[in-house]
Amino acid sequence: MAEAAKILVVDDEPVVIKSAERVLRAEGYDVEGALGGREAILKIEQNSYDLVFTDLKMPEVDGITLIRWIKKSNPSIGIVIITGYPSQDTIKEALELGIIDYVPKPFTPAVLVDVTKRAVEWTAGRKPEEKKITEEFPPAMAAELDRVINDYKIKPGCLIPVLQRAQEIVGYLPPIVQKRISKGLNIPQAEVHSVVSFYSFFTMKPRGDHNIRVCLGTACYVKGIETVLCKIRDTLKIDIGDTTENRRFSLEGVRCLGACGLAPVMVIDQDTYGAMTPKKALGIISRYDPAIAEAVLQETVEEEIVEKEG
Amino acid sequence: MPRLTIEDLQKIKEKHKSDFTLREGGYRAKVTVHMGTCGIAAGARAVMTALMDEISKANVTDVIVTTSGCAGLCAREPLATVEIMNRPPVKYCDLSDEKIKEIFKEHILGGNPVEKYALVVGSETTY
Amino acid sequence: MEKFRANLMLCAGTGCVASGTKKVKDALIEEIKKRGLEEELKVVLTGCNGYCAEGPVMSVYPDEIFYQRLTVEEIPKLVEEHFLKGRPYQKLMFTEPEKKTAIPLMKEIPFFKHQVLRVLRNKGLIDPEKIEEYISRDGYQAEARALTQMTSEDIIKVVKDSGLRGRGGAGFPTGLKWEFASKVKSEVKFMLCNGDEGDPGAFMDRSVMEADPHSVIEGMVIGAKAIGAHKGYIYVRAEYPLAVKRLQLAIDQATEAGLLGKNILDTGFDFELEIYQGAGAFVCGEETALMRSLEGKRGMPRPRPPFPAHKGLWDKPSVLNNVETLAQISPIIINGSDWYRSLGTEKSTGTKVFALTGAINNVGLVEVPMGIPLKTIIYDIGGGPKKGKKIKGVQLGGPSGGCIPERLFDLPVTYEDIVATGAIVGSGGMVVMDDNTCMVGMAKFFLEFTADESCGKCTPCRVGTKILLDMLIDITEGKGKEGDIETLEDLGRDIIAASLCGLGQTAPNPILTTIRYFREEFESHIRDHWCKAGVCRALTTFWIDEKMCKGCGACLRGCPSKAIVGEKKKPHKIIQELCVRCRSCYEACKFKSIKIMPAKYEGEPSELVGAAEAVKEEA
Amino acid sequence: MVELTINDKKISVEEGTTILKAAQMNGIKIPNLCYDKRLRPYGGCRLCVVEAKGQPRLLASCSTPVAPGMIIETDTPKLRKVRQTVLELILIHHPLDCPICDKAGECDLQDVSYDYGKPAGRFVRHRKEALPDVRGPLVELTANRCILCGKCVRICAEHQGRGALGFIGRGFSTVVQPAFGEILQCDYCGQCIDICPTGALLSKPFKFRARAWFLEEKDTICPFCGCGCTLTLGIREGKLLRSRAKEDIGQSNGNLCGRGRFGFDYIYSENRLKTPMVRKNGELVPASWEEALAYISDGLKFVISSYGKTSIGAIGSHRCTNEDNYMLGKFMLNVIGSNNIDSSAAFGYSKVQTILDKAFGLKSHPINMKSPLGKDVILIIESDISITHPVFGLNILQAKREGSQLIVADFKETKLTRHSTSHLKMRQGTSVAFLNGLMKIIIDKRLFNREIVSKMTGFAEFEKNLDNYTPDKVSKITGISEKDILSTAGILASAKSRMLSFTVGFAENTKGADTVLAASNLIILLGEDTDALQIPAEYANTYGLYTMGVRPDAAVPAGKDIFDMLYGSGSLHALYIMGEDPVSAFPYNSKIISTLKSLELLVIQDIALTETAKFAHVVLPASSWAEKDGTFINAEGVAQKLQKIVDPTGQSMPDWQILRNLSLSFGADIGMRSIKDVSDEIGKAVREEQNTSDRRVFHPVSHLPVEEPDADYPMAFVTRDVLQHSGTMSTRSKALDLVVSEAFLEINEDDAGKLGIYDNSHVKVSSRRGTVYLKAKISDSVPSGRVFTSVHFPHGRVNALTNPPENGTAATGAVKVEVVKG
Repeated sequence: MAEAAKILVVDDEPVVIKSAERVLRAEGYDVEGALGGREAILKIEQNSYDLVFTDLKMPEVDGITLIRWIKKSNPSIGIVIITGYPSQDTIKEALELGIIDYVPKPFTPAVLVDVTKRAVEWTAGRKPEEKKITEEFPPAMAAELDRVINDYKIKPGCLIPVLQRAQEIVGYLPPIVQKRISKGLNIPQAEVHSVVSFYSFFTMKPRGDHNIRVCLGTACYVKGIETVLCKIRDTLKIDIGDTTENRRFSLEGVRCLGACGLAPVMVIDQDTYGAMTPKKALGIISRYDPAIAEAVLQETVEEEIVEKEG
Repeated sequence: MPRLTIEDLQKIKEKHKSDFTLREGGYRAKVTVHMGTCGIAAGARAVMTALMDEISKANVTDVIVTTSGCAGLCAREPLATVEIMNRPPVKYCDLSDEKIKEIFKEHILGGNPVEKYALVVGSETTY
Repeated sequence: MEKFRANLMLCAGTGCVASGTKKVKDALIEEIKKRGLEEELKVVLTGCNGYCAEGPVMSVYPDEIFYQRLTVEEIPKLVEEHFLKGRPYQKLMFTEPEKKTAIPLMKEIPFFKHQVLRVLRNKGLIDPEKIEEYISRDGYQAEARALTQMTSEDIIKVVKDSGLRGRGGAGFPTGLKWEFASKVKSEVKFMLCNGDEGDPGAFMDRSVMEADPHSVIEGMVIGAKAIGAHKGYIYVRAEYPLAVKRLQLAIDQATEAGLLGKNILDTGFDFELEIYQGAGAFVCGEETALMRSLEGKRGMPRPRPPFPAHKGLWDKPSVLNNVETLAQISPIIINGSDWYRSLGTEKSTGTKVFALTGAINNVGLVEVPMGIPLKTIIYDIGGGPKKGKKIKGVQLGGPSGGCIPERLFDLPVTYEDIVATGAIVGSGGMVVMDDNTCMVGMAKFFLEFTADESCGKCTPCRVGTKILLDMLIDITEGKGKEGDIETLEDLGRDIIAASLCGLGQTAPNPILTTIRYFREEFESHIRDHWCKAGVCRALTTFWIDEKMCKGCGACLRGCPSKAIVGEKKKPHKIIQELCVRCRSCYEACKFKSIKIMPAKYEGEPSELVGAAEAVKEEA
Repeated sequence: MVELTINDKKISVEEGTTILKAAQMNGIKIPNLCYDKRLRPYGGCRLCVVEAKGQPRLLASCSTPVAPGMIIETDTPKLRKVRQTVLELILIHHPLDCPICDKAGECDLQDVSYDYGKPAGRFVRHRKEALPDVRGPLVELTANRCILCGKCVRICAEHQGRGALGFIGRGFSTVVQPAFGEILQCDYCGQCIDICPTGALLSKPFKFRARAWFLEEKDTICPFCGCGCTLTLGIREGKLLRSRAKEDIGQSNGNLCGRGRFGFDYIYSENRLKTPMVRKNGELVPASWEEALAYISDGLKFVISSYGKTSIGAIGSHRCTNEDNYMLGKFMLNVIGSNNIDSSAAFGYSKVQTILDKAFGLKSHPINMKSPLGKDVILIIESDISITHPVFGLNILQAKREGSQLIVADFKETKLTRHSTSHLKMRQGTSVAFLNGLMKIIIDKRLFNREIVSKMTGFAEFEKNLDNYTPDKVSKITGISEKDILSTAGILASAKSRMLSFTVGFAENTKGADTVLAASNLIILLGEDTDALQIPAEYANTYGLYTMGVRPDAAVPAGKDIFDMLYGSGSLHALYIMGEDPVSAFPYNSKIISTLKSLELLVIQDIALTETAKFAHVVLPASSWAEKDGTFINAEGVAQKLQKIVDPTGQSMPDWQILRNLSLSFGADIGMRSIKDVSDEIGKAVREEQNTSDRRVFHPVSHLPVEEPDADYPMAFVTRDVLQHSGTMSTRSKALDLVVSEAFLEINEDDAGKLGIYDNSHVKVSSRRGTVYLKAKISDSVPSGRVFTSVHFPHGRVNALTNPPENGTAATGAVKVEVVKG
């Protein structure tokens, strides 16, 4: 929210105003109170408010009268009614006058915050809508994902294969993808997430164009993968599990690629590179990114100078 | 392949033997490039490609090129085995595309193993 | 086990049988008896040797003489010449038709000489993407025999008698496992293959799946017949794409050929096989965890009992075998249990594949008869340490195993002997370490692995491994304190006693064995703040011994942080403030002038170097 | 039986028993933190390890079954050492905040820690970072206190079939959380709170209200649905603060749903009546008991003298005890002299009884909550039993888990359909056609014993009536594919054992007596026992009030039923309503309102000022369920005692006492000085009716079309119960209202899109009977073209939309939905 929404709470009970103020101020809203409809009208005439929360049953100027007046004089103000056990008739009347929402009294902080948030969005012209996968990813991707889900769903134990295919399609497994799989396979979301978080193959972070996987097996350890890894980390400025800012590379550590004979080993995308040294590794990585190639070149030149000087 | 019967297994075995053993198949030589993960990582694909190029350049038709899995000695990959009729197989190691070209000319076409690249001669004990 | 002077390996491959193996064998046995040699010579029928055109063929071990075109008539002469007179019978020997070359023969190279290939029988010989090639090497003969001529009990008996033990780690007798599952009544059973080779430093399963996928499939069909399963899965690590591709191709080919799927070989037996790709969790190598993973869940192990033979995948009776185990099934079916027992020891029969890696010359996959001494594998096959280095020990069995010091290398490699050292045979990863390896660092490496791979289900493993790791990190950073070693041992033992599954029950092994055999390294880390291998950066400084430095400049050029200064041909010096302790100078120096010193050593370095060397000489 | 030795004690237990259970049964305590008898053994906490002679490894006693001759030691120095280490590891992360933790005093971890002594504290620095707590209504998760025993995760997924919590992450960094760390959204059953061995999961409404050791606990029966679960209520200083389940007692045996656990606070609703009220000058104003009772007796006497005794009617309540209901019956019969008495059971449970009597000669047919267990096939028709009867629903889920086939014919996606082996998506209100279709196939394919069955009464007509129900026709009516109908028939016919279950509540008024009749036919046709048909009584005392004679046919001649009284032609002049709110809860309320308005005397006796009470002449304050003694009979026919837990609110009195006082004021002493007098008389007067000897009669029954959507009213409309509520009274619970506080209109995403509806949009819903204003909720469990809502919420008054309750047709029908622009 660019600016805190300004809210006027109208009730003839000071307790209600107090508690609403306490709850909403904590959420960052600008809240004022008015004891009754008359005071509210005076305040609205002098200040501008985004939202008015009002009780219905008040002495003198009651809620319905206040709403009618606001709708006529300041139609842009959003109105929410706070009322104890609202009857169908009052709801109907208020709705016909054009209120946004109602809060049953007594309310809990959570309910009030929730309603306020919705009302603020409403006045700001936003539609409160759940994000759909097609808004984040191309529709073709969503369609492909659905196809995979449908193909697999009759097979028992298909969650892991589906997640693997999904990761191939989308590149990673953000919550929105997992939720779609949860629904499609009729598996609780928590279970999908728990499976995703269990296996190191799955990632919830987007990956780079090229995925560098460094073997952390024993043979590679003994043969010095750590220095290679350090070099890659330093050059790309990322740690294991991260992706470079330009989304070119992501770096992963893998438990033994089973190519111990060639230790230390590194895999980029589908290609395995053996007998790595820090320099060799950089040379290979630079094939995937010209910018890195330049940096490597620079370093080699420097080394040559040292060599000559020596 | 159609469904097999037990007799077919035997027949396939015999037929394969006659087709693919040098003696009965009428081939000059058989080259096996070892393409396990290690081999591929060490550059077996380039070796394979170079060999195929050479064969097609030389317009030779009686050399079988085949691939196989890991040969065991990962430290010396890429490895290839060259068999010439009536001679025990020779294993070459630490290959490159240049080396395989030389081996093709000298050993496969010329019949003389390239000692400097060779690792070992003979077959392993399998039983 | 009876000891024979020689094994006469007579080929009983189809080709040789066709050319008269049976008669030759009878004649041979008769002749041996006649000469009173039956105590000394053992005749073994083997699978195809590949020399079918020259059959029948026979090799004699350990003499490594190869005979061909045997006939009944020639047998008496051969036995007399070779086994009485002790000179190979030239007439039938395999002669080299070509001129001698300088290329060494297989038996001249120790790497090949000591190996016997059973699991890897087709390695490098067939194209794994062509089923015909597998068939041409007697492939699917065993399956055919098992499905047509053998009952479930027959199969189980042969496998049980062979003494084959699971090659995945625990070494449980395979035949017994099958027997349990076969006795459980259930319409649905599962035959599973564990291709989730997770131990870092072991890659024999990958090699078999890539080089000989049909051997795994054949083993599974035979196993399925034995236990009465009609559905199977091969659980393969996601890190092995080539293995997945080749297995899938093999399954498709075998299915198309009627060797897999419905009504196999028209025998009415069905067995459907599918590949299931793992998603990166070491603990899924544990059988109950693997089954959970196959069900699409978190791969968390489950307490046993109930055992998978009763309630496994989807609560149905299931058998899970390792790739290497399954690859041995078909030769056992063809050649019988006696053939299998002809190698190895009484309790550890047959051959085992080891993935030999680390600080040795010949890195690779080796298959040797069980019972052969560690040093044969490491020094002969592996070719010993790199030049100028000394082997310190070998890590056997991955994160569940332990480190065996060099002084125990006479030990024969059997399940029992290895367990007695505190390590395990495990899946057969052998990582050799030389004096450049810090043993505390090694233990830390494995604990990092297990702590990261612990599924988090049971308390001792989840929290305990993390604490062990934290303590080791402290020690390698110089924050260790007196009593840490004892605490590590004590906690380690409790974790072993209380953990739910094999992962936790073995996770402290690397620590316990390194403490057992390399305690002084721990002590030197804790008390002297000194990592003598120069690995733990916080506990290391490098110092150039001016007396030995020739000023060649090799170290200076290699230093990434430009911490070395010095003029050419004059002793160089390390500026400690700039040094990042990467060891590159140490590796680069040809004159051993660079010394590894304790981190905060304040005395005169030459004194310590002298003292250390004196101590070494004394020992 | 297996013989073994535990701690030198020779014991003998059944085969398959675990060591832990065997020890527990013999009074030997083995510490554990992750075991619960409802769940599969987990083996995670490792505290329950024991030594077995000859076994090198320790055994987890929770999962290892006993073996003959085992020699087990459960408390050796070695075990103490291992357990101490495990506890030490657990306590590294567990904050020692017992002084501010609600669980303190009844915390398993605390208990075990006391048993095993203070840990050595060797590893203090290796602590996990502070973890974010999980928010959500009713249930609070303090992540740092969690010891990852997984009981909550497992009970939610395995037992409740919900799976709202999961283990997130692996190894050391594992935490228990809802998916993606979002707000906990679940069934709010709170079972995880009871099962948590630490203070990680706590009840929000109870938080900081009382220390465990200050609570006085009393057991009573839940006031909501027909399951009749036992609640263990915690009271401090006369105030009811907490409800929880205790293992091994009552029909629920340790299980509760959210209503039972959180809903008890409805007794503290602001809306509670504290004094009698009498209408004066059009307004209800407080009055004294004497004044109110005198007003009523005068009014009743006037009506009797003007229109006769039969112009007075009464409505009893499923919320009231047997004693209350018995007293109402006795008051009507003995004091007024009218048989016009009925209850909400008329819409459901009474119908079922009438039909079962017709078909089988059954005078009473309680369900058995355990009946799903071990059945081959379970068929559920158009019902959401996991919502209406949550604990019965748990047994259905359990049966499915243990291998039963669960077939659910329902148009809405529910928890049962999600767990089903097959979900037949059926058009609402077409159960009769579906059942007839199944029977037609079973007959045509001769999948039954024709010889025996065809001789039964009514078979010929029954068979003839099925002629119209060929698979293709049934498929057209129900929307289920022919293939599915055929396969369902096959599965049902070939099953070794079956259970057929559905509810007939008026809140789910798409089914009627005809469905019960059709189902009975199926049972007879398959030669099944009558127990295969399980139709639970809806509410806490529906079964009881029926048994107590709150029904028009209890005496001769039969009196007016509820249809006559509320929807009839106006022959009634006075109505006495005890504990019921017809305006909110009964269908087609515009007719009810006009009936109520026409009465000369309307007396409402209830705990709160209901929508119906707003039309009353006199309103009497009754004590709530927790404020009185008495008995409820649950759907299983089991009578269970309620206890007075707290003092009555204001001047309220137990219903039976009000009725006694009213009798006195009326001038008739019917005795009953104490609750004991009432129950003694019930014991004498009320006899369980004997079932007629095993009669089996076929009754042809035909599908009656429902009101189909058309151009004017294009959406089909159905009412369904909401999990958090039961009847109307639970909506007065603040705790439950935190989850659902109003009648949302559930609508499919596509339909919502077309109409421009978003979540929480206000919509105007109209049917040919009336109009209501509701908020919309987009739901993917609703099929396109249909909308759902619930009738629990008095201010929702959804029953303005419903049809008159005529048998055979759905009370719900077609509506029009429009957005109300804000």
